[in-house]
Amino acid sequence: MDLRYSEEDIRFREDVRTFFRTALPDDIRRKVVCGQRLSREDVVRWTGILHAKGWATPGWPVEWGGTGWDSVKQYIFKEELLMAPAPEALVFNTSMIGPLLIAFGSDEQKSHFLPKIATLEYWFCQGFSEPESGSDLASLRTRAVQDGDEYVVNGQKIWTTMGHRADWCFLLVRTDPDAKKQRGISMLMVDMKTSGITVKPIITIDGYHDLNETFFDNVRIPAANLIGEENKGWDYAKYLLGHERSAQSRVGLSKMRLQRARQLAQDIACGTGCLADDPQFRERIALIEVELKALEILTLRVIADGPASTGGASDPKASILKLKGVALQQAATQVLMEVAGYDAMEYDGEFLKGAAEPAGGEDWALTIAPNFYFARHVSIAAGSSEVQRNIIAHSVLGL
Amino acid sequence: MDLRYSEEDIRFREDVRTFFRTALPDDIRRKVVCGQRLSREDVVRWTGILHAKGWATPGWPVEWGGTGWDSVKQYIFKEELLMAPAPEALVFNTSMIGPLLIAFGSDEQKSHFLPKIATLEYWFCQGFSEPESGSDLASLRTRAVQDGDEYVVNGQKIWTTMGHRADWCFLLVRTDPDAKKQRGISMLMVDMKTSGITVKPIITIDGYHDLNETFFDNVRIPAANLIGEENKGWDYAKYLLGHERSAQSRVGLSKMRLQRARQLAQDIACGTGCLADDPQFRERIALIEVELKALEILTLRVIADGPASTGGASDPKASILKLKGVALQQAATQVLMEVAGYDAMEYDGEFLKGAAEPAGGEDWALTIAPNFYFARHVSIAAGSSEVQRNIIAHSVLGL
Amino acid sequence: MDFNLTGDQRLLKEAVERLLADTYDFAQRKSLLAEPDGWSRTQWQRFADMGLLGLPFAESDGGFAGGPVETMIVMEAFGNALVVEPYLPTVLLGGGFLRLAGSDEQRQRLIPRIIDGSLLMAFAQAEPQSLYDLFRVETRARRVGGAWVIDGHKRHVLHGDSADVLVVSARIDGASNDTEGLALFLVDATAPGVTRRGYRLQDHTRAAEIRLENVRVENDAVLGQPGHAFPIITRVVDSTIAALCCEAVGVMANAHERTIEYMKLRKQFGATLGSFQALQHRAVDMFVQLELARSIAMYGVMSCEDTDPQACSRAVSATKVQIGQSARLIGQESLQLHGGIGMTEDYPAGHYFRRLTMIEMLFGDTSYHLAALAEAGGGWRTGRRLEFF
Amino acid sequence: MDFNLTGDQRLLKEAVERLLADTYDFAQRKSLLAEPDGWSRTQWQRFADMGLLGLPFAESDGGFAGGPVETMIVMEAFGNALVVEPYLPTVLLGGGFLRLAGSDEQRQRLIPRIIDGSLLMAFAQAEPQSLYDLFRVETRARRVGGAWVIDGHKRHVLHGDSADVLVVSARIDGASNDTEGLALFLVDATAPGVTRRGYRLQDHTRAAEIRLENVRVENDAVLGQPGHAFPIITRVVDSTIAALCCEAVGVMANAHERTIEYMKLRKQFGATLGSFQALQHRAVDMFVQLELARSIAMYGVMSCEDTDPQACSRAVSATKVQIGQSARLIGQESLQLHGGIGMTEDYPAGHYFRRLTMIEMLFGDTSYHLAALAEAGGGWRTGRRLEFF
Repeated sequence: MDLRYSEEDIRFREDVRTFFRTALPDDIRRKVVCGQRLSREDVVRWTGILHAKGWATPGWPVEWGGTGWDSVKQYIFKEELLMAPAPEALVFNTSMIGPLLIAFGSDEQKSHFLPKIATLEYWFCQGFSEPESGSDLASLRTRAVQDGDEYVVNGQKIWTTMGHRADWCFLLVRTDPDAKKQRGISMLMVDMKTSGITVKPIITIDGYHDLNETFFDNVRIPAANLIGEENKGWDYAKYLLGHERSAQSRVGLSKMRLQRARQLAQDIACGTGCLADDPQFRERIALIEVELKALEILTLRVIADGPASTGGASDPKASILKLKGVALQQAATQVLMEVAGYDAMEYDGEFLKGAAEPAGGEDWALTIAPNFYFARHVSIAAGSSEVQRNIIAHSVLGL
Repeated sequence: MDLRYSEEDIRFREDVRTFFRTALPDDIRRKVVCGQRLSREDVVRWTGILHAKGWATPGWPVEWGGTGWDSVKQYIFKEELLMAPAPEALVFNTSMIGPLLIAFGSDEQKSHFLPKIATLEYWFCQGFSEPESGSDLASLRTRAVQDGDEYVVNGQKIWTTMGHRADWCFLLVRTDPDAKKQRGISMLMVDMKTSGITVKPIITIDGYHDLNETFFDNVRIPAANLIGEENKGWDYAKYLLGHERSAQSRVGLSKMRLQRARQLAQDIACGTGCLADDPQFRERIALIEVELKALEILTLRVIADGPASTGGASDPKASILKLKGVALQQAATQVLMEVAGYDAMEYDGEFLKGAAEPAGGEDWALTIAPNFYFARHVSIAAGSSEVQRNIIAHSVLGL
Repeated sequence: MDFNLTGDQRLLKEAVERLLADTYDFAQRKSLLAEPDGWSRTQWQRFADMGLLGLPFAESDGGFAGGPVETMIVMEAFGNALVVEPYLPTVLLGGGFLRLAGSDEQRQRLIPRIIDGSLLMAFAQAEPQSLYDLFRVETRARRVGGAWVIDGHKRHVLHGDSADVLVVSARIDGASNDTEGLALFLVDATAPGVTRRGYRLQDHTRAAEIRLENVRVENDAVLGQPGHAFPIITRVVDSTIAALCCEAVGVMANAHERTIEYMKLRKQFGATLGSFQALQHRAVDMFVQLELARSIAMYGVMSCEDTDPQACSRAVSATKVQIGQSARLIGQESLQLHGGIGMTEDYPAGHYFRRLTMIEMLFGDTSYHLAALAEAGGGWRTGRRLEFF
Repeated sequence: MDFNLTGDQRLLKEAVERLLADTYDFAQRKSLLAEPDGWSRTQWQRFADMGLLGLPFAESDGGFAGGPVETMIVMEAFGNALVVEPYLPTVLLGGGFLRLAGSDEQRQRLIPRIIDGSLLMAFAQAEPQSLYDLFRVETRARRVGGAWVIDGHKRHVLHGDSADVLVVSARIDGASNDTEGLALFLVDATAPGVTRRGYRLQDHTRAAEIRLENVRVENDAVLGQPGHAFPIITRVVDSTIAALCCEAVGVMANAHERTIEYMKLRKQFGATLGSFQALQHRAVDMFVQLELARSIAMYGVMSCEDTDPQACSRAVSATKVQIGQSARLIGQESLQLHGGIGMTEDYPAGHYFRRLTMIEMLFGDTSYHLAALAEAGGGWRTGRRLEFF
């Protein structure tokens, strides 16, 4: 047992840090620091820079453009990225459809899609949830009926993140309505320009448009876009939900937020000094940092443990990483709220969406409340905390 | 709406306070202050003093020795008693079997038992729980079979508080094994000297002997000792569990503990001053005091609301008082632990049981850990916090 | 000790609730938000017609002599419907300053116009990077001839964009964190030198950033005794906090009720959410927090009648702390139990959550008031009132 | 970065666990507690025979050169079985002082006797009303001729009643809360002027109150450099805290496992406790806390090798805070989920709870270490180690 990073890891971290410092465009960095949303163009530009360096898809196999880094290096990369802070990779491309095609896609699918997925030439969105199936994902009803070498899809998806920006969608459909709930589900990829697809915005409580409802009205999808085997879609979905669980703790993100809170608090008057020097404020931060430290070690333990890092069977214990990780992400946004105080109250939709200058408020404060609001979703999406608890109770504790 | 006490209430509080200051024997007060357990003799002596004043059973009807105080006065009395601090009345006598007989007992039972219950000439214990029926009280199995004008009782009770001190026991027995769970239960009173009763001590984690197992082996109980009607015992038990719910918040007890913590903390070095002046320590206390204040008002609201104070149907909302009250009682014992630190670690069984002087430890600190340990039981006994939550979910929220 | 409403108070409660039920459901509210001011002048007039705008004023000032309980009733109902009109800045803050410190002339000039709905007020207090201390004022007022000239930068002035008259706190003496040396001025919002930038807040209420440059006001604009305004500011803000906490109770009650209703309807895994015990117990914890909040709000409101200002401030801090705790739990659990739908702008849950978050901040967040309580000491007095410290 | 045990470490783990499984189940433990010392000399000899008492010492001192991971393995196993023998005071504290500050002569004289089980040690540090500051020492040592004379009052000396040699901290200079001016002395527990009052602690371990009156020791009793002992005390206590946190992990793991087992067996309302979702979710929260505790204990242990003593202290404080949080939740929930049975002396749950409560206090409770962290600042360094502050 040795919790030290190797000399090689330390050098690697330095390299990564230097790269983020030099290669990340200032305008993008400022948006991330301020918590502004990025445009599609921002994300594509940054992905292009990473891709040129060979770092756009670190976790993929080398033959498909991966880096060959071990799991500790991948963790270091992600941490440095979050703390730079640089934009996170588009999870639907890099962590979901990419690894899924690598594992289950046909050769044709791999060679056509993977390069375009890596560069965001194809921006993917995910079509899983439906209005009646939230945490109970397997109760989905969107139907796909085979008609010649096409599937005809009818139904509705919801919470389609960036559906309005996306070029493609991977979605779960019911191909065998007579099979039991989890069976009879298949996974398809669909070009979002296909006729019959309607994307309708959902504005969230932060005032932003990330999410959508997506309607499928007799949408014809080539059978060649079926991923893997028909009626095996649930297995692929479970594979995805288990994949890169370790990344869901996002310790680096919470670290970065707390560092920012501490830094901002130096300019806030409190007592005879500043908020950053207030012992109670410092205790509140320290308490979160202690838990983050424990979670960091736990994350590394899970990474080190198993094939989870390389995309194998999912470790149910890793549900803890999601459960605790999101709680700490939320706690960190709460601390930022405390620092910003009244300055967080102003709503400036344009600045939130990426405007260079705020209408008049404090640029450092304007996104704090929206991000605090939006952070409530992390304990709901991608397997709610209640579902994670159910998983642990059943799979780990045997209750 | 007016949350002020009336002039009369204020005078009443003064009278009560003066009485406790002058009438409570020093040796008993010191035991209560130090958190030592009282002997049977202590409790009987103090009850005698209260009885002489006419205050031993404030909540009973005047004709049976009650005071005729309204619910606010009763609350003031209880609060002053807890903060004096004076010994609490024996709940089994004053709040349980007494009110139960008043409501459902025969005239003979009332005239024979009530005076003896009031003075503790008959010390009652409660025989409800059984090894297999904890929170699920209605699943009890102790059997009573009528034989002439007697019941023959066989079975086992557990958690019989002070069973080894008690003269009498009121117990739930199954008189109709074929009836549904909650039906077929009756309530009997039994003289603890009756042949066939064995009381076996249970030592709790504070090192003290409060609790017992009580075995009934062909115990013959006169049918005249049946309370109310046969097979209506469950109704009476529910009546009891709902009775004086407001008292279960025990705000005065928590207030007294926090006051003591603050006082003791003045002698504990911390930083360059004392613990009592440490801002973080003060915040921890203040946070509990805020909740106590809210609970105090809520308690008074429930008292004022309804017939609960006079023994009518129970207000399911009053379950909150138990739920939150015990949580704050436990929180206050935790604060005392923090104050005592190492001084709480020593175990001195004799001092805990009432010895005049400790073996060598600090008299103010020696009972803090045992009382902290024992306080864990308040969220388990008399309807666990889980049961209270179930009650509120079903009866109040309609879930 | 009496927790009941009087007959008149019950009538008031029913009237306000009926008005809001008729005119202020979630869909109606959405269209009110779309009006030019971001709130509704029509609605404001309805409040005036019902007498709500005159509620706390003395009869001699043309008001209805309502006490804190009447304000509690109105604020709780407003919270329940998420009313966005400027009741708090105009009636409670502006009106509060006039009631407590206004001269006969000032009261006679302004209060009748508040009551009839034609005058809006706001309290220009907070300044950049100042968090919540009420004494931390750098806006300066200086004597020039027989008048005063004010310079300063005020932020987050609630409904400052639509206000006609501003109550401005300014320093005439002392350092920026002295409690002495403060004064209050009635400033015409359109006076030369006043510039305003209005904006929407996260919860769809409004505020303004206000700059004062060489703003000249006459002697009759001074509220109370110049240099000694801090106790008045504290007193008015304390009562306003207590009233705001009542609004919070209304918000929480609604959020809780909506959540329970949703749990009874929404099915997952073949059963209603409400049938899952883990969720039941969390709904119970929300309910407990609601009842604690409701209890302490009564306490906070009634404590504002205390003659000892420190006792009042402590009781208000305690109230704000409990409300903050309850609001956090209820707001967050309400969203969590709703799942995704609660995160959307078109659904009420998120609006209630946002209002609760803003209320937790207004006039000092939980940490701020807890620190104030800790500093004040602690312990219990038991006299006539249910006193705290 | 490697979370695996070496082959030797796995063998050690298996050996300790087997020994305890054979000799230290709950019933056996009860009879060990009934032995005259309140613990078992026989058991102590078994630990000696297995080499556990020599684990952390250098081979040159006759030990087995085990590192912090070996100590972690032993302490976690001890926690799991609630071992009450004086390993911590003798091997970790006493042994730690000898390792860090002992002269060749002191090491050669004492360490072999620790290793063979014939010498018990204790650290006499805490004083009345002193809470947890290690520098708060009023015991005085003064130079008399070529020797030292010590006067003072020590309390809560873990296993001080059975110790043969005490490490006594005393002040030779400075005020009672200076970090400078401290010295450490090896004092024969039966020396003239030493009086001891032994007693049982709440968790069935032992301690003593020790008074020193004109206790004379020679120069060779001085550990390290007189007047500059504080860094050594800190270092040894920090390593001991880290080891204690590993013990806590063992205690928690056992408490959690017992609770899950009980939930699978115990029926209420016609179903096992484990089938109630509300209880399932609470069992999960216990498990989360357990895994966080296990993770940070590894971190605390490995950080003790840090060459920067401040970095080590901070890491240890962080570890103690997380362990304290986890211990509180797991201990309390374990009792609550057991119901009444957990409250009884004859059932294991309450013993685990009590040990956790004592561990939370030892060498500083959660509040104490959290305040230390807050004072130290915060933030993250990322270098070779997973550093904290």
